Amino acid sequence: MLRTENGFLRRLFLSLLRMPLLLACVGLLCLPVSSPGQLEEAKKQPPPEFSSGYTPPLPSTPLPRAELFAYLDALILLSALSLAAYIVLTKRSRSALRVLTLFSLLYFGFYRQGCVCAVGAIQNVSLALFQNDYALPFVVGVFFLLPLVFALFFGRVFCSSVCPLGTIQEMVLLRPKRVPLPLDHALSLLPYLYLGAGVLFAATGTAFIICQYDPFIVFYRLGGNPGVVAFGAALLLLGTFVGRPYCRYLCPYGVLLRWMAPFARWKVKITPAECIQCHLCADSCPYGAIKLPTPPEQTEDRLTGRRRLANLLLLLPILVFGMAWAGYLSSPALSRMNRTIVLAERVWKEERGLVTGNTEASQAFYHRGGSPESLYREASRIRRRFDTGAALFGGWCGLVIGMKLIFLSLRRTQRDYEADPASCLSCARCYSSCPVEQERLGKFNHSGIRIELEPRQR
Amino acid sequence: MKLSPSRIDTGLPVVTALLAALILSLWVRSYFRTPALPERSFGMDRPASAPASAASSPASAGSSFYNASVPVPNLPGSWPAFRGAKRDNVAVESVTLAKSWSESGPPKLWTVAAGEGYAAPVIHNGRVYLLDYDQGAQADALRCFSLADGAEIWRRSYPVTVKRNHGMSRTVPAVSGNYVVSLGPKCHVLCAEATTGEVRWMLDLVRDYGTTVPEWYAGQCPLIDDDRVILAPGGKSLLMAVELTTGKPVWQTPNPRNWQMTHSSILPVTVGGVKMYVYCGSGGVAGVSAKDGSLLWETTEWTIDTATVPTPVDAGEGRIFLSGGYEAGSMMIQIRPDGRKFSVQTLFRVPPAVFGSDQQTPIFYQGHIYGVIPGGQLACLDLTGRQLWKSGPQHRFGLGPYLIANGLLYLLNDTGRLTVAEATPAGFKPLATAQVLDGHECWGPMALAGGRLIVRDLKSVTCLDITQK
Amino acid sequence: MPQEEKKSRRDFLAEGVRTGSLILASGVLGALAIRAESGTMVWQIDPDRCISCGRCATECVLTPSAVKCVHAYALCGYCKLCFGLLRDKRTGNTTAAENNRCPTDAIRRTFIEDPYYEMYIDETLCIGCAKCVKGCNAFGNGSMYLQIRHDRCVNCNQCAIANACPSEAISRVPASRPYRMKKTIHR
Amino acid sequence: MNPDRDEIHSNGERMEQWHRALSRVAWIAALFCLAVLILLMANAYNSRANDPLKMPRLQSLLMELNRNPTDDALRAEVRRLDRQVRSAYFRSRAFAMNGFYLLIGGLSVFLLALEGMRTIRRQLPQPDSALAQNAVLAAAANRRAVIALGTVSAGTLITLAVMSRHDAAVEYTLRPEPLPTAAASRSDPASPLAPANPAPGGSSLPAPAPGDVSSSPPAPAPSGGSLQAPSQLGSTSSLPPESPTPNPAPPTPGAAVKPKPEPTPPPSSRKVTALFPKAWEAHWPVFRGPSGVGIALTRNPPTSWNGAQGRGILWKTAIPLPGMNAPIVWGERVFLSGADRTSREIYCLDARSGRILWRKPIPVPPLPSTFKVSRETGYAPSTMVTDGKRVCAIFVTGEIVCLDYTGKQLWIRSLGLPDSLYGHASSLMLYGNGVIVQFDQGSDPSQEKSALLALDIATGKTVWEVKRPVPNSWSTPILIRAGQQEQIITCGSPWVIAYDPRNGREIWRAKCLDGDVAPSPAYGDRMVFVCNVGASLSAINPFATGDITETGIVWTYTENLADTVSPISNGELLFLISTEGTITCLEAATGKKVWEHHYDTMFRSSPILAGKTIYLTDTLGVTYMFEAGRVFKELGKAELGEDVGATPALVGNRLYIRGKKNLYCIGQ
Repeated sequence: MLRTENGFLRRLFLSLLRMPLLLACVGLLCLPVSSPGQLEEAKKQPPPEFSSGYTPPLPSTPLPRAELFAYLDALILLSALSLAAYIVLTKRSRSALRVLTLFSLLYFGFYRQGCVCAVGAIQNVSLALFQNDYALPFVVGVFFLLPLVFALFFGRVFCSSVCPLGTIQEMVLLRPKRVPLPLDHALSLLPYLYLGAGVLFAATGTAFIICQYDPFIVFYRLGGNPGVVAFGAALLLLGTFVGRPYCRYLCPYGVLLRWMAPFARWKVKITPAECIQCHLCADSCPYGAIKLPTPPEQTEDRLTGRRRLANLLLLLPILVFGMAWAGYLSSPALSRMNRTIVLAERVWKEERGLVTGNTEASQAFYHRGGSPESLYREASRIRRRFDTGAALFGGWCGLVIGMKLIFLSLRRTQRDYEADPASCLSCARCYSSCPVEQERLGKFNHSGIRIELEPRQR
Repeated sequence: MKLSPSRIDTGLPVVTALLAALILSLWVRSYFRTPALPERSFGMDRPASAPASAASSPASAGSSFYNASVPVPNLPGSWPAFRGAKRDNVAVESVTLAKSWSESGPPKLWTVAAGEGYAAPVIHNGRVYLLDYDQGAQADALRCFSLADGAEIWRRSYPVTVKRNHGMSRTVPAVSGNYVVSLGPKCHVLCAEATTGEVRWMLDLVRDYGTTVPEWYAGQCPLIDDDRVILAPGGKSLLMAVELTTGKPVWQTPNPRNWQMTHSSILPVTVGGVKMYVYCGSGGVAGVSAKDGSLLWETTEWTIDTATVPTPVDAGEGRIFLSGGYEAGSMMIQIRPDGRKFSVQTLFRVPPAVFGSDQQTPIFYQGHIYGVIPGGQLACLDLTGRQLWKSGPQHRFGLGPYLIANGLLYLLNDTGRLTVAEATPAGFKPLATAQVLDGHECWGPMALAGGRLIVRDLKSVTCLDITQK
Repeated sequence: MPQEEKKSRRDFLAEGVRTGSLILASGVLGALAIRAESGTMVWQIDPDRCISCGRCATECVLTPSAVKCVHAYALCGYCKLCFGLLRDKRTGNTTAAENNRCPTDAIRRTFIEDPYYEMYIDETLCIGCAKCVKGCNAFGNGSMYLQIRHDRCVNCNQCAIANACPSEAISRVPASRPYRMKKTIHR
Repeated sequence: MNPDRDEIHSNGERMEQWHRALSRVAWIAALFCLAVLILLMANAYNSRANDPLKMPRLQSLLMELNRNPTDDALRAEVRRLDRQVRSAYFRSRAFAMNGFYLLIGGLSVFLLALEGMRTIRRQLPQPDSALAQNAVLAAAANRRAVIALGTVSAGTLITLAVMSRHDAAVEYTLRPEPLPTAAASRSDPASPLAPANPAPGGSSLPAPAPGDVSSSPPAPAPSGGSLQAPSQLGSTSSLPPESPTPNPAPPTPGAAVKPKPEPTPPPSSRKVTALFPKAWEAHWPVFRGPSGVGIALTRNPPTSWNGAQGRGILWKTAIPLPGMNAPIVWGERVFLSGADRTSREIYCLDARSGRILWRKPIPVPPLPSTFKVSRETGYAPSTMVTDGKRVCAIFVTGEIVCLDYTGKQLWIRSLGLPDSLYGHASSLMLYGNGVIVQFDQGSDPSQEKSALLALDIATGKTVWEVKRPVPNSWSTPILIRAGQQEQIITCGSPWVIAYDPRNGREIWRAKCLDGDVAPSPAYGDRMVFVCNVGASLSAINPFATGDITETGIVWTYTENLADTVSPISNGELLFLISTEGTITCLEAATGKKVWEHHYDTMFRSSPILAGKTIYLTDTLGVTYMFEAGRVFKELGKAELGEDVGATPALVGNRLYIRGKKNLYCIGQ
């Protein structure tokens, strides 16, 4: 996948050329090599001679959480998702959803300490896809897959009340403010870029950046990196007036859900019946997910629009390949996130006297008797992966930006107030703003004006 | 019952506020009420009753073995004591030593099994002497082998209980004329006939001179100087000389500061025409007159908390080079005659990264000091305390022994790989290397006589032929 | 009824996408999960790689760290002068505060028989700083070493200590074998 | 007054009261949270001074104390400070934890109060009229914003790109394959590492003419006569399962496996096959079955039993004296030996009933008190051999004895007390009329104590004997046929040596083992596999002569090596079993790891392959059955209920397992 056919043939050719050399290397490697490890071994004392009948105790080995509980988690996830789908789509009750949100916050958040979550599972899946020595744990696969499957049928019900990252933000949303639309569109690119980077670094076995910079897990665990704590606190403060900033502008898993949700069999509908165009719901969504009807008059002629679209379509491949090239060129810098690369470069420099002294890592490397040659080989292998990966990442960035521009130039017509299934988080807030819904619930009292609508404060 | 409205909007906040204040105060109070942890002191981990030191009289209850049928070869060369005849670990061999070996290394002449430990042999008149510990019989055993084939000529043992504590035996006997003197792990001094193993005399330093057996048992190698045996018992006397023939004390140096016995051995050195014995005790370094044992000088600048193992090195012209492990590094002191006494001056002190030695005693050779420093690399130091070179991370020797013969450095590493290198301040120049022992902890010093190099690992002693064929 | 037709076409398309993605996703994940030992993975330290740098005490998301010192008694030399317990620079060989290496007094020793002492590690006090490990490795048998204790570890998807470890000593191991105990067979 | 209105009024009033109350509660909760937060921060700040890992004051006091070790006041101060630091540390930890919980509680109250306030003062939706704006202008603004962010991200990438190439350290990747000794080995044809020119016929391995043994380095001339080849060779079609091996995969750089030096596979006639007479196929006459590598020829082996419940157990017979040797079977007779310090015995059992047909004490002189064997070896560790008429046994003390099937002693001879660390434990092998004894002893190979002997099974006379340059070992040799060349493969430290079984002439040797060697070799398709802990698992190409250390080792593998258990191969795959319980499946051709599985137990007895199932018994007597395939699949597990140290025998549809005390026959 990452290994190109061309590179493979070249290496095969080179290895054929070097056959005599390889033979020599094999011979060399067979010679006994005394490594510091063996010296360490030599220092060990034989056991003491006890005469008092003393027998050494065994060190205790407390076991990790039993695997059974992991399956239980998966089961609870399934139930929570089903319940959320039922509440959002059938019961249409915001208060019931809040109870579920609270449960998820307590269970997946505080009790299970936010791990394993579907968001981080993206990286486990990428790692398992690209590194043969990592096997995807079954339950992680389930956590990754289930919300996506539910999104395919019921929309983003996972976001509504199950995701531990979402629920904590849901809790702190006090006075939602509307994010200016241009800013919203620009920022909504970030999750795509974050997803690309997350997959790149996971697939190269470098880091799980999505988990590393998970801003809310520090609250569930009551501790963590101070920088991340500050980031999380800032996001929560922001979240008191901007609805779910992480979910909307960072969450990489949201991207996948965004792709699934439009195909959902059952979607969130603001009104239970016919839209009466009362536009009462227009401002009810704190997440900007309600699409408004297209205004009837258009000030731009069709030709200008089409020309722009054509230009953008032409620009797209240029953007993709240009960014891919930039990505490829920046792969050395990106690859320095990988510890093996950093170590290899350090050792390389140390061996050539370009730097003085050792780092702790290079010292540890010498201590365990590592061979620089094999380290370079390993680092080169990772670098080749990074070259391909970074090019793909750059291309992906270009594609995302280009596609976003194209979508913004498409002319769509819409008549009703509808929830955009891709960005709707199924929070059920809009329901109570709809008079048709109120009528369905029997809350219109024709004898007097008594409308109980979802409270709003300004 | 309905709550009165006026009570709700004041009552609820007041109750909440009171509750909050209560919780806050309880929480803050908990900080000041947490009991402090107990102070760390000692004594709790001591044995309930100190083990009664078995004041045995080993000389009476010894056993011996003498096999007169073993031919004693007439082989040249002698390595009569710890660090050789001149106690400098430098040998001048009349034979040519090989500078390169075949793949299998220098030929092995013989191997004999020994009790666990690091005790090394001495060589004299075709015989090899070793103070071994016989685990089966629970006894110290002074053994004599033929240098030609390792056949055991005699053995003299006396019962001592020693439990494995980083090996059991660790001292080198001394041989002079027809006497061989050994110091056992629990500070028993034995003097025996060199040819037959007949006991001449025995001393129990713990019983007779108040010695405290050091941690991991005694490591001091006795010194024979003419007709005297010089010992450093610590305890009642810092140093003492006894007659080689009888074991009767000749002089004893008082030990007012109660310095304890260390693993270090005594260095004879002559400064300003005065012969003296230099010893690293637990509390410092002292020099005593060889004539009457009077204290000539002392310094408390050099102490190592855990264990002082390397012996002082005579670096010529009144310079004494001290080194040690456990982060001690090295120190050079200068002894000068100062009236009837001597003055001590520190010339330099270097950290272990520059020079230090955990276990083996460094070698002073042609104006430079060679030794394996912590981390296992061989290093060369000049007399100003400057490190000239290190052998590099590829060449590590651990805690193994080393000696110099005919300008060649022989280094044994922990796992029994022998390396020969040039002893030159110009740099580390390895010539050949070979695995000569299979065991581990090859820490016992080596002995070399007539091109026969005796090396040992934890459980066996092997004789190698390192001559040029 | 073009409107209706369009709608049903869209529904059909959605149905197709749903089925397709379901099959694809379950296929890929099934293939990934079918590999041997695809059970839960947990983090563990390889004691042979550990250089006792002390980051385990500070980098773990938990305070105190989930890493504790484990004592392999079968490897221990039972030294009285235990360098895991006592400082290099001491004034005497007692276990009092000025000689004790452990910053939290987590190591205790009990007398067994002359000359052997047993070292015991109180995990409620241990903070995983590796000071004793360093001492035991430098001068002793290396019977003390760090392990991630799974009664404390929250098993982060990405271990923060693994990220910070300079010797790459921390890696995922199957939860069925959650420790990397030092070999205790003397050869 | 309208009571209804009044009620509404008072209702509204009450709501207002509640609103006020909640607002105040929210304020209080906020203040509470603030107070907790401030205290927590103060605690965090304060505890930095009491970090037990950083105690500058204590450190300086300690240094001072080291300078003045007699200063008792200083000592007391150190102790006091140490106690203070530790106490403060644990106190502030507890304080912080409680504080976090209080903070969460306070926040919950705050949020609940706000929620309550919001519920009381509901408001009508107030849609923003500004929303309906010009769609075209809006889209343009959106595009501009997206372009801005796109520019930023592209700029970041380009900055990274510009930065990253200006660094010398990336150079190491410009040479994908390091060339360590290129110049040296090319320019110096005399160097031992310089490879020989590829021989014609596709093989690049140096292949001196057969018979040119004298030119190969140390090939000690065997003494004595020669053995006759077995009259009729067993058909090798059934073992090992042959698979059309595809071209071996090209080497992947960075893998733990060394690349195969031969890019083209050898001609298909170059196969390694088993070497044994056809008559052996229905029996189990030597250690690890007719082939000597643990491959059973049976088609329907037992798959489930339970020793404690007696399920599936045909019979169980107590064996009077202990022994670690495995049973051997010929027809309806089962033979094994037992011994303790004073006596040695050979037993013949009836395979149908388990009855001991005869037991023959072997007269031996008393042992010198210095002679010791390890408990795990015992006094009868070596498995016997039989040729259908006679049985031979060797004991740990070096006595080798031959009996006929009635128990009559035909001959006995002693090879001398072996100088062996754990006692002689290598099992016997049989080639034609020759009993092959790998008698390795001594710790120093230069003493030339070790030897390989062939004894005439009829008389006990030495047919040939060859000295071996290895110290004591405990591995049993195997017999193979490499192409047309018959070979005895022996493992020692460090040499693996192949001998001609007819005359003991050395064929090839390779230096690839180390330590105390106990596992036997295995073979598969085109290679011989040897391993030991401390060295590596090496695949050796046996189609060669001379010292092939540098040319004949095709690949090596170094993880989870075996120190007792012999590896087993079905030709395509190789299974490596470590004592500690890890089973590794490797591709035989390339040495690539296919899978690895760990059992939490210890293995000492060697595996048996029957059909596609590998039988592996652990020291507790549990036999694990798993598939010899590319995916680990456990096929079953059966308990014997008794500790087991010996390798089982599997012949016909019966499995014989020797427990610590009893011999079990398992079958239908």
